[in-house]
Amino acid sequence: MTNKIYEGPKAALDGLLFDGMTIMSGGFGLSGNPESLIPEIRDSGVKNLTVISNNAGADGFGLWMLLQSRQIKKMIASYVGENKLFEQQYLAGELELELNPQGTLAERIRAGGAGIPAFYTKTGVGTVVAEGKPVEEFEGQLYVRETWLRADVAIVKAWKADTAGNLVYRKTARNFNPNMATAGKVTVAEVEEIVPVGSLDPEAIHTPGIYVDRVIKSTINEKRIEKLTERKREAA
Amino acid sequence: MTNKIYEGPKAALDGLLFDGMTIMSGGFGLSGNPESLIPEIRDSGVKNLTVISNNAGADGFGLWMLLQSRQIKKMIASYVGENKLFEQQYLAGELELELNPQGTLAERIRAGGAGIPAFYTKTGVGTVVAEGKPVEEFEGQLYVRETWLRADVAIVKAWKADTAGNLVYRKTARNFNPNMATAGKVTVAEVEEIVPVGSLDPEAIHTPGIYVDRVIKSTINEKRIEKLTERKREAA
Amino acid sequence: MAWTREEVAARAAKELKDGFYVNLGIGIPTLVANYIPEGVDVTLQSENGLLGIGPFPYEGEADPDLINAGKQTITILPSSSFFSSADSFAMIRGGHIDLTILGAMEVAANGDIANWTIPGKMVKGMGGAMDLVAGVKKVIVVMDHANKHGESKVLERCSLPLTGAGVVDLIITDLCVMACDKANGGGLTLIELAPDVTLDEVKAKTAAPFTVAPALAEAA
Amino acid sequence: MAWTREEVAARAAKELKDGFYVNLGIGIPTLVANYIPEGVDVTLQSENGLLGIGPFPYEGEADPDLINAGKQTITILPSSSFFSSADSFAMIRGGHIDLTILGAMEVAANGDIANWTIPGKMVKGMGGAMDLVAGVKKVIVVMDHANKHGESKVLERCSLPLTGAGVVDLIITDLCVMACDKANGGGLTLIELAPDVTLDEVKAKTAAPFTVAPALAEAA
Repeated sequence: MTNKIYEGPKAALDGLLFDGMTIMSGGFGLSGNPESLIPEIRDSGVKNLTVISNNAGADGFGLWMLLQSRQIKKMIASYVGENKLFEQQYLAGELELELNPQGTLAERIRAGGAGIPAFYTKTGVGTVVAEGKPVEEFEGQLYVRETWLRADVAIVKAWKADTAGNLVYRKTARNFNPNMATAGKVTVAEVEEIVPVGSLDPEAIHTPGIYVDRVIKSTINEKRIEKLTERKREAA
Repeated sequence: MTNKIYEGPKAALDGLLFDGMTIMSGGFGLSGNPESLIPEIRDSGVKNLTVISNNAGADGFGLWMLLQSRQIKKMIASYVGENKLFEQQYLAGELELELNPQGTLAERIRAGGAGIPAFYTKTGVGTVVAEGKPVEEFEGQLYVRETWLRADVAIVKAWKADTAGNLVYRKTARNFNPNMATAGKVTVAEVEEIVPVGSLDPEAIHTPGIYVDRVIKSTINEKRIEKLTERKREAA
Repeated sequence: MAWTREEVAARAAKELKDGFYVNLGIGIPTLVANYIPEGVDVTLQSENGLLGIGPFPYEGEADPDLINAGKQTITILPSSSFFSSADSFAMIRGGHIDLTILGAMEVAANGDIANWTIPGKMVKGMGGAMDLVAGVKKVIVVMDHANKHGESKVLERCSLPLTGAGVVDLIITDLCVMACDKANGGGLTLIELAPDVTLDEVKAKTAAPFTVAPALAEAA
Repeated sequence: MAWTREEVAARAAKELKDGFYVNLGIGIPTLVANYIPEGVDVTLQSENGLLGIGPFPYEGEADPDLINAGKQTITILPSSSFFSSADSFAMIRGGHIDLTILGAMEVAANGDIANWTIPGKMVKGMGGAMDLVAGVKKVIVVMDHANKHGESKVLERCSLPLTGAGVVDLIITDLCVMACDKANGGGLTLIELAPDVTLDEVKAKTAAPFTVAPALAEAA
């Protein structure tokens, strides 16, 4: 088997990056972000990126780094709130933004991986999202046509990988990661632990190894919490 | 919580069956068939069924029963070979048949569950499958538009269910079952074992309970093998 | 006396039925979880990939890999399951969620809702709101009846960019509850008043036509 | 001397490259798994929902819940994973499988293939064949060069209903190997002859125009 395990972020991205490319980056908020690969993209100096990700990081963290370094030309996302830097650059006209409903974004990515160039959804009918897109009636309801999204490289964060590239995610850090893993021409996964084949339950693989080209162990795994909400333990 | 566990096949289908209805039935060949629910549909005497299933059973087994009893008006399937009864009824004009490529069938069912009335696929372009359907070019390639499939009732076979209706399937008996579970107005699952909530790994649920309305323990669980292929153990 | 935020949440909670699968938006909608009626078992969905949201974690037990769509740390329940974003929105878009409760900036008599952007002022994004209003079986809006300038947020037509067109079923404000007949192109009916709020007050503060439910009309 | 079924399978196996993900059809294609070259590691996909097909089970160990797309009992490998039919065909349709090897009733010079039906005679269905030829990166056909009536199965145009249009990359028959330039609308090139099979024999038995690869032309 061709070896999928790479020694670190630099090796895992070697030869994959070029100016003007499209990158998908997993995560929801700061949960399930490829924290080790993003700084490596920053350090590579690659420019004019189109980045597809649900969010754009938060102050100092995640894709925020690539905004700060002005490597991103265009974001395709569903929510970029809680990110002052984004707002600044966008309002100054330095950044293109294509906002997608979150479910449409997820489905477009799934479609990209599944060989489906377009599909119809009720989401966004009668809103700016549907402007300029074909709208058609099926069974008495209106639906808007959306197209697939694919990327030159998808970077994802998983919990564990085996040496065949099979991935499992942890809790809600799964989010967009499995869908993006299917939609990159090349998919690079960073994981908390690399295990031998046979260690993962074949009934519970979230991303089959066929979708994963390169795997590294995370070198940064900070997992910042955006909104810590807790409750007090009742007195015994 | 409304109780999803029913005492047997008859109770689980009570009130759901009517003449002319559409039923989805999971399984690939004789693997992962809802073996207890199919005979109950036969015994109910419901007529003029449209049945959506990858295959149509095999001699004496699975959906073959509903062919024999002439309760099926139309089959939507991908492969009905190895079924003489089907061929007879079809060639005699007693049965309508809509053949779908297997992947198109699976995706149409997924689309039915996912609120996607239509999607484009390369599969079948230039063949009879594309006749009468819109064909359109995306990025220099031709794709045909296919529509969703939904059912009045979906019957599926899983390995285990918990009392919240979460399902896990076993090995390749999974096949169409999880997709069909999402596409029935009502979904009835038969399982080999019913376990308390908390017994199944939340990271490895194949069908979340939201899709499952009624659950029974299988009363028939024969699992006939169609093509037994084995190898000899090397002498020690 | 107008309803407080908590009372609005409690009123919304009365719309929950046993066995419902529910998605709650951020803000007042999240508070609804605190008022689920006795004997009513609902399962909360979080669109980032969880069915079965549990309570907030005990102090010191928060897990950064376990958050809701508002990015708050949460816990799970014995019946919970995790899934991907595409699977989560297949669930939403496919009509499998019974009820969603969302905030809004404007709601119109025809069932339109605007809750995601103010052109030129706010660049955030719609997140999952457009999917929820389009896909969920029943859509309830909870909000203040008027904005901070005292202007009605219940309008004949929305002025802000829409989140969804003809999607709202029920509006619960600090003043009253109004039903929207979205299946028939819209039309509001006042069905309930907050204590001591009068029909005249609602009429004065609502910039949309509405009818009054017979029971309320008699009482007035 | 024409190649036997086993030899055709062995020849097809030479097209496998290390790291390939491969889907093998029923019949001769299944035999290809027995001839995977030394040092070449390929992963076999089964469209009913398995990546990583293992060998047949030992006697008495067959599991009815573990079958391939031909409904034969099989085993798994340590690297295997199971998934649903929709996920399986997302993998196929999405272009993630490197190679598929299929049988055929007819193949045409333009890359068309017919392998699923004979109108009025056979009611079986296409199963996953249409998805495989449309979605897999490279499509190889293995078949007898002629049918049982001695008529060429390599044609200028297919006469039977198609499985896919302009999809075939390579044809391996008992007589020879032909490449199809499907990216440019088709056109066959003879690139290899079975031992002792002559160019004239292939010309006589092929009902389609083809060119001869320079290396072969020189040898002739």
